[in-house]
Amino acid sequence: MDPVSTLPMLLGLAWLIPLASFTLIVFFGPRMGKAGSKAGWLATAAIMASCALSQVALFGIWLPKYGVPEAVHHEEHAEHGAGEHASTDHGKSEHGDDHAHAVPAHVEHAAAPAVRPITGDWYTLGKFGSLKVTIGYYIDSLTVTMFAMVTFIATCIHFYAYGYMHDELHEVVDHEVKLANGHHLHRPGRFSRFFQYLSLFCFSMLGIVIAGNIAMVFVFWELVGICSYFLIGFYIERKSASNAANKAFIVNRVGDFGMIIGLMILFGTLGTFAFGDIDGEKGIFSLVRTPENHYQLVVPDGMVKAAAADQIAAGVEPTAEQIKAWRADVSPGTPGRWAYWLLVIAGLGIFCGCVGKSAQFPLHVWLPDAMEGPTPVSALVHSATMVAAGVYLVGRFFPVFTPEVLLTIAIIGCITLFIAATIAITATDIKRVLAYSTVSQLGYMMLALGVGGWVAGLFHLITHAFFKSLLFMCSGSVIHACHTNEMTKMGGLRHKMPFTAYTMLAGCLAIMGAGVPFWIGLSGHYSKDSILAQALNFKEFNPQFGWLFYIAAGGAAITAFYMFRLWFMTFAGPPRDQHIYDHAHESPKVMYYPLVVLALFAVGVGWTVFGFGIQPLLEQARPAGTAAEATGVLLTHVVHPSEHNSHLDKYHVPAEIWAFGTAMSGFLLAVVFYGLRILNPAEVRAQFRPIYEFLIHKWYFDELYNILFVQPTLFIARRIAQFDKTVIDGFIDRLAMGVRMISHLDDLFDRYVIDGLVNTVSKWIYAIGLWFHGAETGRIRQYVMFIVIGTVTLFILITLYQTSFAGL
Amino acid sequence: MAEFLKQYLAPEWLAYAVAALVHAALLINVVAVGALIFIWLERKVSGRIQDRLGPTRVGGKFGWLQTLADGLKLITKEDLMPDGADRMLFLLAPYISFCASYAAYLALPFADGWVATRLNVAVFFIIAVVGLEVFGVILAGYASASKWSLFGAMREAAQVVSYEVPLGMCVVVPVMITGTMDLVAISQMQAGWFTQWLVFHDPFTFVIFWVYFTCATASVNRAPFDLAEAESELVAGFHTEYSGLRWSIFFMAEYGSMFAVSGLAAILFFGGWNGPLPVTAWLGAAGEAIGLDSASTLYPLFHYLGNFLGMLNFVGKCVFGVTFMMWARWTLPRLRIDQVMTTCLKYCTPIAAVMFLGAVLWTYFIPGGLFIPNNYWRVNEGQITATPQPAEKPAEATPAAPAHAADDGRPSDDKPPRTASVDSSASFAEAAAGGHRGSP
Amino acid sequence: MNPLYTPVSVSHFLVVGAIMFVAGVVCMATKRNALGVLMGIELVLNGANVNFVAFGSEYLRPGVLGVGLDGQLVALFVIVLAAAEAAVALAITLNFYNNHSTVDVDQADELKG
Amino acid sequence: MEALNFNWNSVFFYLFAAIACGFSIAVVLTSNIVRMAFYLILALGATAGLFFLAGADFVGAMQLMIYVGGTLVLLIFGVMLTAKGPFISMKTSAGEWLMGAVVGGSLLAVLLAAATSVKAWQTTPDQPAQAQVTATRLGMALMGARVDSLEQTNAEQRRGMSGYLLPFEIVSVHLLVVLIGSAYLARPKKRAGRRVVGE
Repeated sequence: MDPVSTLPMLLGLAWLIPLASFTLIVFFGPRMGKAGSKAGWLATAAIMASCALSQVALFGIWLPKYGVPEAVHHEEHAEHGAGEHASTDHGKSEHGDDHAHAVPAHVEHAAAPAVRPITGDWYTLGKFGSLKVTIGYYIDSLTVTMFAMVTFIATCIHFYAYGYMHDELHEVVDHEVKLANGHHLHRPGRFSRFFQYLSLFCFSMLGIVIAGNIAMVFVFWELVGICSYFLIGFYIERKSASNAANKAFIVNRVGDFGMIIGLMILFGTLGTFAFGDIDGEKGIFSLVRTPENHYQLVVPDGMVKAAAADQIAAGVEPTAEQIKAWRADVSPGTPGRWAYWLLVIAGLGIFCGCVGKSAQFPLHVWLPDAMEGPTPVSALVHSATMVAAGVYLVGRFFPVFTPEVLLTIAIIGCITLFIAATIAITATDIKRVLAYSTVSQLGYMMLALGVGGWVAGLFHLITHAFFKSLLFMCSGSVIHACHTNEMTKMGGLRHKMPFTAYTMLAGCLAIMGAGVPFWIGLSGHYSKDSILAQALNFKEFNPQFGWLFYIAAGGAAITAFYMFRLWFMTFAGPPRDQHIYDHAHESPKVMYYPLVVLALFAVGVGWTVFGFGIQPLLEQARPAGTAAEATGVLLTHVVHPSEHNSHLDKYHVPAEIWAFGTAMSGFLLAVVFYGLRILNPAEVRAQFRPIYEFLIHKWYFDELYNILFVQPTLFIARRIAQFDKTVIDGFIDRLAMGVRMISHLDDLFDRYVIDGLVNTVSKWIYAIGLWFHGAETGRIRQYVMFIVIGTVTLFILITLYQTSFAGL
Repeated sequence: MAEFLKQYLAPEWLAYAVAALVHAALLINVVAVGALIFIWLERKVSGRIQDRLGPTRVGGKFGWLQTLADGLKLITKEDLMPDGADRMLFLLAPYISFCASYAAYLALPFADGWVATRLNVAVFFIIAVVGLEVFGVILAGYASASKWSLFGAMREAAQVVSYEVPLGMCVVVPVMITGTMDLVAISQMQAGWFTQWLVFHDPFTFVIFWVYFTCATASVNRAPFDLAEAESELVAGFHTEYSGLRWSIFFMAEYGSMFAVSGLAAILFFGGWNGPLPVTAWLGAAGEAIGLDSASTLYPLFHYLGNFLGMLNFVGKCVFGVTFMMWARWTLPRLRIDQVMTTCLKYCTPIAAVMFLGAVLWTYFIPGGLFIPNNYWRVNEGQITATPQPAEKPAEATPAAPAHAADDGRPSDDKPPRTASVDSSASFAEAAAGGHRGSP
Repeated sequence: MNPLYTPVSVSHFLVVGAIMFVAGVVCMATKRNALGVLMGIELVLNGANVNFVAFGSEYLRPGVLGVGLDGQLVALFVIVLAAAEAAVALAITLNFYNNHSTVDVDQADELKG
Repeated sequence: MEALNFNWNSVFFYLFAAIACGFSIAVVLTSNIVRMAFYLILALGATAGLFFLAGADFVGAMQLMIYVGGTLVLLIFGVMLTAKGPFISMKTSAGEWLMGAVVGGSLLAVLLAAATSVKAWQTTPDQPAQAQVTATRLGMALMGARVDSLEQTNAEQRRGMSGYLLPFEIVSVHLLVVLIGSAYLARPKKRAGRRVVGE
């Protein structure tokens, strides 16, 4: 079975099945079974089918064909790392300028991509001149793994949701909605609609993953945004839910705005959307990193020409040498610099989209509010898949990012990490805590990618997807049981909900990165360690950015603290609200079976067994040339170390130790505060009141944005409305009055002048007529007389004419 | 006649005047004497028809002076005039009707050449003039200011006017057959045996003659159609108020027009002055046989005798026509006015029209007559329409015409072949006619 | 030059025609009796006919100059049509007489404007 | 003294002319409608004579037969039917006489001026004693064959001479139509008795 032909068909099918289920549910949803129950069954079946297909694609086709070149990878890596390290004498300047020239052969070999990605087009939507808008695919190991992960998690969540949403099957009384007349809202169940949105979301998420060109990515990016809007706003009647949905959508749109700019720059200069080379035409990656210069990131000719447009005479195609000369000269004000800046801005643009979607620092405010949606949504969309799309896109676009862009990604990731972690400490709503934890973990991923850890970032993405969805589902079953989100009302629930408790415990351990330092650990342990290792590696190369590593490490501690704070507040200790405790009950089987499965995965997904694991699989998908060391052109002092360095014991060991230390400290602190309740958090809260207030209000970001953006726009809107009302309406009213006045005048004029004139004329004519017909006496004899007189006069006239004028 | 007198009378116009007077006198005699005889004849015929003798005692053997007696009576009677009458019109009426009927004799040829004026449109002229007679009747009827006379006049007028239509149509047939309206020419064409007479030319003309005769009697107010002076209703019709001489003038007018109309019939249908047997031809032939050519002195005498014989023939036929009318008068009952009108419009006119059509087709398909066509028809087979046209200019004109035609390049063939050949009698008549152009 | 001796010329005929024409017109203009008007019309027509015949006659204007046969033919048609016209006019007059029991033309002024 | 022979043509022309003009003027002058009719008859008879003098025998005969014999008879009928009582002689006011005289006079003056002014019309060429002009050419012309056009030298005028067949047909149809029409017009109204003045 040749993968090149079967894989696209297989993954394409896996991708389209959710769409099919979506359309079926859309049209026949409510009529499927009693109140749409069969719709859930159909959606689950669809996602199971696509999950099966994805697993077949991964295990049945990809691994046997491409396997995992484990051995080759290791020894070459070690030798390469040492050699590389020795040669670099930290001479930043000389390093900067010679990076364009030939690089030692062995580096080049490593740079070559392990497996050539499968690219192609299924259907060409339209050809607008050189632009080909197509539905295409770009399949490499990353795509296949993402497919497997997303579909698997979606399947578990579908099972879970089938149970969780069962009260939507019948008439629902929504207590949180207070109608004008004071009653609660009574509305029919919307069971089928939920699964309809879920199918649509799976379809669009898989779309992003499999997309072969940016345009398609962008389309599904928006589709995913819409699905999150629908899902968040599932309980649309609730004011908070609709506000949250709007907020999510608008914030995403802000991010997308940046993304479009990046998109346009890429298209404008490179002339194509496609990632990979499709039937002869070069894709973006091969344009940016051409094999000739050893897959080093070089400003493509398109961008150079664009930058030097003013110097190119119209219609004259600049020669290759000229372009090379322009590119080389990077001094300020030259086309080369402009071209480089173009590439930087393109990268930043695309990253903006990811910031919006993955709720990074400036645009993270929407994710906590997105918890208004039902918990399966939060589990699937706002933890594992959608938010991960941003990280995935950064990973996909990694070859295009220049060192400067990577640095900004790292900084943004670090800031987000820190903010989210600190807020999570004080949050009391269980889903809010998890939301902030998601934001901070995303920050981790961005940090990893920013500092050059391509595999680390994506590995953390996948592991995080498993344990975060697990945590969300556990919180969902807790909420389902206690009918409240507030942890302050929970406590000691582990006796009532053993499965949920202990699977949640597994999740918490996983996210904390629990594990024996050098031997074995849960999935979080491996991914977090590789991130810290890469951060350390980066600190080595760029000491001035050491704070990145320290914050990352601090973040790990805080993560451990708030996770176990959560766990202990909900499951350990005496129940805070007896009533809730009494009613608490274990969720039905259909809900906690997925929890168990996911727990197992959360534990084991990180391991690399017999050469097979997530990390080696991702290693295959590393884009060509990104493994090599790169230094910035604008910020010459920034050097991105090769990721393989981080595997060196020089960085790997301290990273492990740091990770384990911070995790343990956080855990112990949580035990102290909430486990054994030795210290009383209230006192700490009292002592650090200002900090607490600052954190409980989520760093006042909402208020800040409200002040910065919402109020001004409202103010402007009011001013404009006011302006419109007074000035424009006024003007038009006056205009209308003027017109009325003119028409009145016109009427007067018409009635008196014109009619008058016409009437008088007709009167005269009538008078003349009267006078004339007097002559008509009716007596025939007089007529004869007139005839004769006529003839006589005629005779006389003619004779006169003949005689006098004509002249005899 | 005029040339003859010119030699004796100095002023030319005097000669012409005298000639005209002589013509007029002759014709007056014909009319006056005719009237006299006819009145007598009428009385005799009506008597005989009514199985009685009629006037016998007055003057001589058969009461032949009866008319004279009547005339004397009328002359001695007082000429009354009703006071309401329109004097002038009352007086003029009889003279108008007499003049009208008398004018008819202007163009009536009694013999070959013996015609007052040889009009080219003689037939047409006679019919027109006969039509005028109605004025006299109307004026008389009106002028005598009495209802009866007015009614009589109206009926008379209506009858005469309406009968002119069929009369005109019947006359057209012989004209169409002979191709000319000149009575003299028509009579000449019928020279020879009685089979030459037009009435025997073809069956249609035969019927046309009878229609002609009925219309003629109607147009002169005779017999079955004499509503004008129907004694039973209108006393004496339009001339009730007339008495004495004026009344007799009316009567002369009536008999005059009767004679004229039957004369026309005689010429058109019975060969005018040609008797049943071509006696004159024989005499002519005999004369030539014995060396009597036209140059000899006796020729005019013989010619004159021939014509006299012709005149006798003609007058005999006229008298026969008149007697036939009288005969019809005393046998057929009088018709009502509407019957008169219907006979005219519904019988005479349609029959005349059909017969006319028949005659036209006949002459077209069978140029010759019914019986033995005489040489004349054969000669003119081709040119039915061509009349014995006297060439514009005398003989010498013919040679000039072709020359004339030749020089201006006018194609000569499109000129209808002029029949130069005319028989001797035509040329003589034409010579005579040429001379009198001056007179009316 | 005693007129009786000199041959008659076309203008003599024209004079006669003119006189009759004018007489006809004056008759039409002055007679109050409808039939008087009709008679006026007849006179006018005859005046015209005289002119036509004069111009068309062989003797007065030989061949080239004259109107040739056309004159006589037109005269013929005038006569015929005059007959038709008289018939219609008479019918109208009689109708008028029946309706208004008067023949006075002046009374027929319903069409007064 | 040259041959004092009257030109008979002129003699009779003046005779007939005198009669025609005299009686037409008489028609104008008399107020009695019957007299007018009678004078008209005489006038038209005189014009027939004029036609004969002008060599138009056929037209003269037509005039006599149709015009005088037919039309005037109709006219007389009309006169008879309507000449009752006051209508016989209706006086026309002096003003109208004056008006008529003035207008008639001016028209006459104009026409006479026109008639006598043209030189070409005043002389009649003395032509040789011609043969009698027969009605044949007239008949042929009616049938559409202009025989006389053969002598016409001037090509232009010859083309102008056209046959009269079509007008002949038209006139005959016209006469039929007119006669039927007038007969219909003058048909005795059924309710003649109730005819009230002004109905």
